[in-house]
Amino acid sequence: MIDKRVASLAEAVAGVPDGATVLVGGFGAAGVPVELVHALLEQGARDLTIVTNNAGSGETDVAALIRERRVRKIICSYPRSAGSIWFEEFYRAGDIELELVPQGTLSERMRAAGAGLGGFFTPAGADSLLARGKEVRMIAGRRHVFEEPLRGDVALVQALRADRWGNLVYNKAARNFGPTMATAAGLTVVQVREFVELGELDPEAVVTPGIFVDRVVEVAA
Amino acid sequence: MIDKRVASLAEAVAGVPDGATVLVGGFGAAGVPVELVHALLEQGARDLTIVTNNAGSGETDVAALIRERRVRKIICSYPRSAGSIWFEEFYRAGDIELELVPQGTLSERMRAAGAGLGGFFTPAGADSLLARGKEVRMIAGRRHVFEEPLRGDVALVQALRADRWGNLVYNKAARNFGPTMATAAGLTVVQVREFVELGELDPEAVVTPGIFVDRVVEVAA
Amino acid sequence: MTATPLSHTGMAARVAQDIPDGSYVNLGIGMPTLVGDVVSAGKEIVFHSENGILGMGPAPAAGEEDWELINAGKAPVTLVPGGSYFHHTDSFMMMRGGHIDVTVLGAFQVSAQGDLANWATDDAHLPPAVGGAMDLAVGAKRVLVLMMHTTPDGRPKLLPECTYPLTAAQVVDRIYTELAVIDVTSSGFLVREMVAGLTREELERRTAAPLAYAEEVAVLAPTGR
Amino acid sequence: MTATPLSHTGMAARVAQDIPDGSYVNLGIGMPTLVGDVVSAGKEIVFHSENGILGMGPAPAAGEEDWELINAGKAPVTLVPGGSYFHHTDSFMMMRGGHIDVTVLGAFQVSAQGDLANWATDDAHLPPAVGGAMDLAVGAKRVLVLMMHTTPDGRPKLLPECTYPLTAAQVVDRIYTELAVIDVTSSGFLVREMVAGLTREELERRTAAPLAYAEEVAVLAPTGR
Repeated sequence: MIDKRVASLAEAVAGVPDGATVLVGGFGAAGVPVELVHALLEQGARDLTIVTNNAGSGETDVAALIRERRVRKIICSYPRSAGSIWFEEFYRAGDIELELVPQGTLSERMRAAGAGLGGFFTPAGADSLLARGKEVRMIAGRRHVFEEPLRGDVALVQALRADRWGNLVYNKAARNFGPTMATAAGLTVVQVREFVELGELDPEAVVTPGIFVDRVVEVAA
Repeated sequence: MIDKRVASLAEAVAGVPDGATVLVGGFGAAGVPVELVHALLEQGARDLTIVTNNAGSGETDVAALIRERRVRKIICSYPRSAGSIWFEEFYRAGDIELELVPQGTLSERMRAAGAGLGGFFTPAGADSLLARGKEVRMIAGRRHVFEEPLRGDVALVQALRADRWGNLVYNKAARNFGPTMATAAGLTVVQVREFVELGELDPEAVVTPGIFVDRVVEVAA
Repeated sequence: MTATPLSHTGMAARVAQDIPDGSYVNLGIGMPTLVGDVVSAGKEIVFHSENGILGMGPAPAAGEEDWELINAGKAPVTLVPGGSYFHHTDSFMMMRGGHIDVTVLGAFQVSAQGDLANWATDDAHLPPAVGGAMDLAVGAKRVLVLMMHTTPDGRPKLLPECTYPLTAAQVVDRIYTELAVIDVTSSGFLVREMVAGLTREELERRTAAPLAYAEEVAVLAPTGR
Repeated sequence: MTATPLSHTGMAARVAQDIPDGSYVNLGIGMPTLVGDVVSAGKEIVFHSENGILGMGPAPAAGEEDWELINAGKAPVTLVPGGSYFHHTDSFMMMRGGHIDVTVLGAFQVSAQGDLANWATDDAHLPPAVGGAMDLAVGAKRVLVLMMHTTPDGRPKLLPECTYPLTAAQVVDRIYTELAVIDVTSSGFLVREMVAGLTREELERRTAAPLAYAEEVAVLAPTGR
């Protein structure tokens, strides 16, 4: 019997160790697993590497993790958004490490980890400072840079609905990084707005098959 | 106004040049764009390179193209199925070239073309004869082989429904290579069982967004 | 000068004229998003948003915002019939893989070789941020730059070589400013259109790289739809 | 010999015993597909098919075949509640990316290092064919081989080194034959179970590589469900 549903947010993030690399879904405010991130704050893991598109805003989610000094390093594409005050303060003070990755490369590197690939060559960023120290190769007359897979110990994802097998569907543009991050972590934890019975999700429209998911928790909207 | 629907199979395959690389969907008999392949036979293009999982069976689709000497080379993972008599005869006679690619690598190489990547390292096949002459690299303690993107001039795909923008949904396991091939060709041609109005397909459940599709033709089941 | 520069809306309208019916278009954050508002109603343009939307429509009416349906600038948008949602990796496959017909991007600097600098300045105080610009710049079939001709303090942004870090080399096809429409050719900048009343000398004073001129330089005028 | 070798179904049943409840499992073409028929009703196992199915169920009743719902061997199957469809590239992401818990594969040969040869023989007459075996062999968390102990003409298939072309090196975890269950360890083959009446000498005569034996070698007997 497969039942990936857990009863509480605390159970959902149980066991995340200090030093873990945590993939956190979301683009802007859409698709951010806010309650899971707060549960992780509560849980207490520190010295984290956070992989996420933005670096948190205001006082919630990733910004709260940074404020509470749980984050050693951020891997992201766009840390500088309106209200990213905690990241900017820690960055200026040299208290947080930043690895800046072009957005498509960020997503593709996680996909490579999920797909069991050893890395890939991309033209994105190959002409830029972000290729410094990396292997660059001319392919079909164009500069490409070699990018390595990016794997998480944990992924925290927000989706719309899940069944007990962990099959997921998402809502509109809140889908964003979720399906890729779910494939790329040792432990994939998902918060959904609603549990449904096995068989209720259309097999043609499941976005993340349950094979990629370890725990799901319901968080009322 | 965007309207990718064409009125006939002949119009759907118009302009495919001699020497073209043609991606042909399907796994076994499921998802094979039989009518489009027959239209291509009719159209007359020759000296083709066909990329497909199997090498045709019996007297239809890719087997018919081979029989009529239109195929210079096959790139596939499993040419030897029950009834692949034409391929086997031409192969033994040295009249057709075979590039054998592990199935996951075949699919991933097309995806790399569709995604604008310059190639990737995969562990699949890295220990095998199929890695001969290719770059091999140890990554994370495991042998990986470098695989190049595989791009088609044309993709022939079968789907279930399309709207005039070329958005597609598929039926069950007939989906197989279709969504990837659609992304990897200069001209993507799709046969569907049914046209639907724009807006009828659920935006959460579109499998191939129309951006990847150039022509759609209706073929009654 | 006696010339009347275009307004931001006028600049966006000029870009919109160059987008063919049926195009798949990605608009960068900032001024480029204006292009979506001024595209002709007679054209069917499919707007792509990097966060997983194809068929993005205009902003919703006040009170109807859905914060899970936002654009790359994080503002609420809508979906038109025929639109679809997909995940980030598929979205960037569209961008990097040459499936987007046209992208309109802002820029800090553009070089005469078409090098684009639009992600980082030399201000070390700010943390760097890149977003999706690099994938778009290398992947879109046509890269249009929409920007002011000079910086707010009057320094040229069209240069022989970019001094800011590059986003991508040799990718820009055409530049639209409040003063001119300029192509990037294999021999450098080529002025296609200039606003009325602007002299070549004035334009050249605001441009740090050599300018060539089309045989007939057209008048760049604010257009209706 | 006096030993009674297991039937194919008996072999498949023995493999099924080793598949934990809740596993994601891919069964290779041929004998491995039998494992799906004999797995305990008390376990919830999710079967994956390389052509884009998770939650594959048994064959449909006669007359209810859907030829767009087939397995890797191209035979009609069904979908269980909770199942889903996806495209080939995503399917192989599951296989290569370490998401499949167990794969059961046939083999021509297995070496004492766990090298697997299951895609090509030395018969140059046949065109080579590989399918999805290489991705599965490198990607599944546990690789189980289900095969006859020797070739039809009696040549050993468990060897010091494979003589046929490799599918993948050092990937096989355990081998199930009609005679024995054998682990691949860092020091070579280790016999865990043998059918009743089979002597070590007889087993070794049918095996070309050295065999070590578990402290207690259990009796390999056909099991019920």
